[in-house]
Amino acid sequence: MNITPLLAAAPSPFVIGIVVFVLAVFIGFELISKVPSRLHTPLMSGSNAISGITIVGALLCSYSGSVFGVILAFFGIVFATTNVVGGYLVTDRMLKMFQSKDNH
Amino acid sequence: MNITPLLAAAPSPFVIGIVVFVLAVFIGFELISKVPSRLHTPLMSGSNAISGITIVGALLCSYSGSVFGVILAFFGIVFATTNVVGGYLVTDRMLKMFQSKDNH
Amino acid sequence: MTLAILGYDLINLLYLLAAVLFIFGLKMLGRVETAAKGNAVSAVGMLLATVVTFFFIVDGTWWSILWIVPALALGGVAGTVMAKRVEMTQMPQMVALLNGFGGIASLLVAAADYFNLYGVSGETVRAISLAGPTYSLTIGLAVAIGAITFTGSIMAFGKLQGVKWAPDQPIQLPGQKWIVFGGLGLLALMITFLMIWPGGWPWVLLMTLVALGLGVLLVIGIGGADMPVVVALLNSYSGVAAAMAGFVLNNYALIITGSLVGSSGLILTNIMCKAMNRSLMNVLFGGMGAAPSGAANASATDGSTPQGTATESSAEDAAIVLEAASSVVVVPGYGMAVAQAQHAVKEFAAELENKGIEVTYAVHPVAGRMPGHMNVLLAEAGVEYDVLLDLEPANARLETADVALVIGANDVTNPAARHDTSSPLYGMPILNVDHARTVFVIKRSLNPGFAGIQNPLYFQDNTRMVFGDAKKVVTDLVNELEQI
Amino acid sequence: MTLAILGYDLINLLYLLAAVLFIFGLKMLGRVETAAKGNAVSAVGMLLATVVTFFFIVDGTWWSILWIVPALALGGVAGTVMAKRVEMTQMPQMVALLNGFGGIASLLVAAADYFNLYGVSGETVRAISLAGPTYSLTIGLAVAIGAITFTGSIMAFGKLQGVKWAPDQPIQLPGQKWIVFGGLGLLALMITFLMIWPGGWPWVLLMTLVALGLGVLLVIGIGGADMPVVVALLNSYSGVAAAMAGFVLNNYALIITGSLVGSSGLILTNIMCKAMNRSLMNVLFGGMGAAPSGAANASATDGSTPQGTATESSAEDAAIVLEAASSVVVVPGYGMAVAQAQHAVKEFAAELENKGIEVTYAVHPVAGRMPGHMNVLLAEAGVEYDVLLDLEPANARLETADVALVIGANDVTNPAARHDTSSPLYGMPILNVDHARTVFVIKRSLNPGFAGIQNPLYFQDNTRMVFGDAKKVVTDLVNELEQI
Ligand SMILES: NC(=O)c1ccc[n+]([C@@H]2O[C@H](COP(=O)([O-])OP(=O)(O)OC[C@H]3O[C@@H](n4cnc5c(N)ncnc54)[C@H](OP(=O)(O)O)[C@@H]3O)[C@@H](O)[C@H]2O)c1
Ligand SMILES: NC(=O)c1ccc[n+]([C@@H]2O[C@H](COP(=O)([O-])OP(=O)(O)OC[C@H]3O[C@@H](n4cnc5c(N)ncnc54)[C@H](OP(=O)(O)O)[C@@H]3O)[C@@H](O)[C@H]2O)c1
Repeated sequence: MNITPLLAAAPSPFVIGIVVFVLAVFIGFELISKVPSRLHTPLMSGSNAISGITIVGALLCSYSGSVFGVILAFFGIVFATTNVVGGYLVTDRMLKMFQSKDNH
Repeated sequence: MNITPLLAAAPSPFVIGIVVFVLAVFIGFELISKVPSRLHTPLMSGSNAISGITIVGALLCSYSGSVFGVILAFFGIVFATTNVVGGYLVTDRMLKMFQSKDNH
Repeated sequence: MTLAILGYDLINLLYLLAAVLFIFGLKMLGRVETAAKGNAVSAVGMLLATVVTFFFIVDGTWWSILWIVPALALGGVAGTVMAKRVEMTQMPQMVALLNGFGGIASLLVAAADYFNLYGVSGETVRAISLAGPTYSLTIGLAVAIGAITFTGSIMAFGKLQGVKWAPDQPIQLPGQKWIVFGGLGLLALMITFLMIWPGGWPWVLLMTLVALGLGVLLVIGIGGADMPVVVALLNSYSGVAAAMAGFVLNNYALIITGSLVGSSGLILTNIMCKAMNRSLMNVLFGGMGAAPSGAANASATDGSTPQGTATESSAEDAAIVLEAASSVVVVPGYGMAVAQAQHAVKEFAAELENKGIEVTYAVHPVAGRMPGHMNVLLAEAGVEYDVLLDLEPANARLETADVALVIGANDVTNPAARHDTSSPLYGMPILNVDHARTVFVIKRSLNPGFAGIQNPLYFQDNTRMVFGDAKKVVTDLVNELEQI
Repeated sequence: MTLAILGYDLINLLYLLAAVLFIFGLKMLGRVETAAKGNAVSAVGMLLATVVTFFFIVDGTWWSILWIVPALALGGVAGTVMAKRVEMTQMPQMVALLNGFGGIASLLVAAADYFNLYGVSGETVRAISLAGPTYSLTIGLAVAIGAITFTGSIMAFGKLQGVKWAPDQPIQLPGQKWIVFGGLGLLALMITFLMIWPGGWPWVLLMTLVALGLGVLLVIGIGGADMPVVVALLNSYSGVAAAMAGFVLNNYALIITGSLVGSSGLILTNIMCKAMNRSLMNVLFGGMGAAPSGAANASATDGSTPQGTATESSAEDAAIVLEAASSVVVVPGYGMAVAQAQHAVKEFAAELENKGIEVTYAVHPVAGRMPGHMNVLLAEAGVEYDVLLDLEPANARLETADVALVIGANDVTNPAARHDTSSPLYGMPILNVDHARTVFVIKRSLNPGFAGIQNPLYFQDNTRMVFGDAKKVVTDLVNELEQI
């Protein structure tokens, strides 16, 4: 009559990661469908900006550890931030073009 | 220079559960759209069968613990199995009706 | 230790595979060509999840097969018998019943885990407290939602089946709305108590009782004909209950699959509501409030008194007109289901086709009393899939049809839905039978249908009423046609 | 301890919120009406995720702001300047460049975590071994995919920008296919080594070098005009790289978001391929294999020699015919972009509209060299959104148009795509300009376009060629029209 094994029956973080990964992949697949061609480039650029999420990872690596590691993380932040900021601004500029003329 | 907090930075199982829950909810929302009306009843019945997944939970509760708990789990297995088996068979019967006549 | 963790990892990866099969299965169930295969794919997922769990359990405690196997067998036999015995026309109540079983199973799972934990250790309260307040929260939610799903589904089953303890008419207690809200508030309160005093097991039992009562109350106030939507919604609830049981057990299979069913069920409910021109809110709040709830208040409604005069006709006259037509559209409705006239209709169509007349069927999404009702009946009678027209092609066909033959349909042909803003049906897409050259309507009287309102179609110049039971009239038509 | 866990819980819930914002943002980006808002929604999600992480870090180790803030500032300024300076016609290469930055960032994150772990303890190997072989696996994948994304994107940038170290023509080394497969095999081998000897940091550096080379090799073999598809695919890769970095750090924000981008990017790549009538496989394997890769082999292709004779015309004659028309459809193509003729075109259309002639634009999905190329240029010149017709409405309009004016378009108007099964374009949906009453084509010669094949349109009876630079000819047309 020992219940502990069941309560402790959590999978490893790696497997949890895989579960989360697979679910998110399905969402991504379902999300995009029948995009008009004029949105292909902005959509590409917008999702490119989102892939800059690696900025979170760069920040998390940047505060401690080895000097070499922190230096790498420093450049990681620089590149990821450029990706994020540039990506969103460029997408916004492109999309502004498609709006009605009153906004100009 | 202490790295442990970050490596141990796993959220609680409850929060992981919420993450998984939210992602699956999004998949469910995206999955069903524009179902022809003749499939409404089979779809309802088919997803009802899937909700019988609670059979897994019933099995996991049934092998140890208190006598009362195991008795509850016993009935849980009975009901869940009825739901699963009945649900899939009924759905299959309904869908067979829509198939071309050669299958009869 | 390492091996055990690998074990859990492997199990969880197999659960994930099962979930992926459910996702593909659900997606395939939404398209006619792939639906049957989709059901099979999802069944394989379920088998996988069950077998994996079974071996996991039995591997640890072999003696538990002494009660697990009988339980599985019992459920398996019960499910098989029910599925084989049920008649096609009783499908909706069958789904309701099975859904109720799913709900009570989730309730039992949550309660079992709670009492297992409770029974394990002398230091009960400490054991459960350790699991944290979120444990009590999810116990409470699984129990409450599971119980509501159970009794709600049983009531829906009763109303669809027409048993006497579940009257077809909506029964509204005085101040019902407040009783329902009060019940929900009480449940919330009890869950809070459980979170504060996790050892207070009487709360769990009390909560179950309150939720069981609430389930009855929620559904008893809704008319029998609204039950398909209610069942779809309760199906979504049973998914959420399973997900909550998953939180209790920290089991991702239950969480993922439960929430999949919960959200996709909600979407399906929404789609069904739209087809019936009702709002989801209207259903979500247990049918309380505005809309007229079915046939009960039929005679009270304004539109139910006849306007103008209807022209009567006979099967004999109808047969002559039909024989002269080159394109006939059959519009089946609830009356055909009641009269079990589908086989006669098939015969009738064969008779016309022999004479070189083209026959198609116009199937409205909410004709009858469940989605796909007409499709199931006509398929049962052997009508080919490709002559069943959905709303839009049917309306295109009706524009040029010589005869529209309405068999026991009423609301779905009501032209008031197109232009009369005061009609309760206004805005619902209907079958434009009034656009056909001649319309024959087979029903027993001028009485209204489900929505309880009169149908101006019957008083049009090009409409002829053939009064009588659908099966009898159609059989008469067949005889007349044979003689011509 | 309790507080710390609550802290991680809260952070992860906020990450989840950010992910939900990304999901909604991506969905909204797919529809014209909501696209701009969707981008803003997703930007809010990114801000949330970044700010949360920033405070989490700074809260623990305040001194780290000394290098974190400068890094953020540097990246922010660089991104802003790049985004503001870039011209509309250079958007694709800009996206490629930024995408490369995302790839190298994920590489750096994985490497940083590895060397951080390495640097922390004397017992290095033990520390990394403890993290398990999956740690080394994901380190390897993040580094490899990140590096391939980086150099691949830089090459794509170069080809689109037209710099001399990245020639527009595809460069195929002898046995390139095998070099690529060999490189991939080598990477797999090195990752396996790292899993067995997790302390072997030289493998990480070596792996980076090999993957960087592979990225160059994969893209250098593809023609410049295929780059938009390549960038879409590399965008998907950069998502996967971020997800892998997420596995390294056990961070759900990165895993969820990265896989979202990875899978939605793959779908977008697929959609773009379909619009160009090429298979995803063809692109997935680095453009190696069958299809003719762009203009390089133009003169070698059979169809490139003129068949029949083309009728030449002048701007003056064209203006007379245009003036007499009541409906004109302008068909812009790559030539308009090269000549930067969009403003002249807008002026020309205004001239016609003044005369009461209806002008619409037929925009093919793959006209130009990037998706939406024509839309961006015409929008820049101030053409209203509602006169830009997509493929289907454009073809409907062309059926009844008096004049189709083709300005620097070629392949997208090639009628061979409709019926000539031997044409490389066969099966691609095209603009049926040949169905218009009269067709005027403005280009510099009879030379073929991107696909390198001749266009039978030019030898049709109702086609008139007006040779010359697009901008010059259109300006001439404006002058002629002013004089009439
Ligand atoms: N399909 C669904 O999922 C669903 C679910 C819930 C509600 N509903 C609602 O149900 C209605 C369905 O429309 P409907 O046109 O199919 O049916 P209806 O409007 O309910 O009309 C059915 C008609 O059949 C006649 N009838 C009854 N028994 C008959 C018999 N034995 N022989 C011949 N006629 C008979 C009745 O008239 P007499 O009494 O004069 O014979 C009645 O007017 C809609 O209002 C819809 O919103 C549908
Ligand atoms: N949109 C995308 O995303 C994308 C991406 C990759 C590939 N592609 C491919 O690119 C092609 C696009 O078709 P398209 O019809 O737009 O272009 P195209 O078939 O490449 O033809 C462009 C034509 O413009 C003419 N031209 C060039 N410079 C000019 C100038 N200064 N003034 C006037 N004319 C000039 C050229 O003829 P002359 O030399 O005789 O002047 C050429 O024939 C398709 O084959 C498509 O598959 C598109």
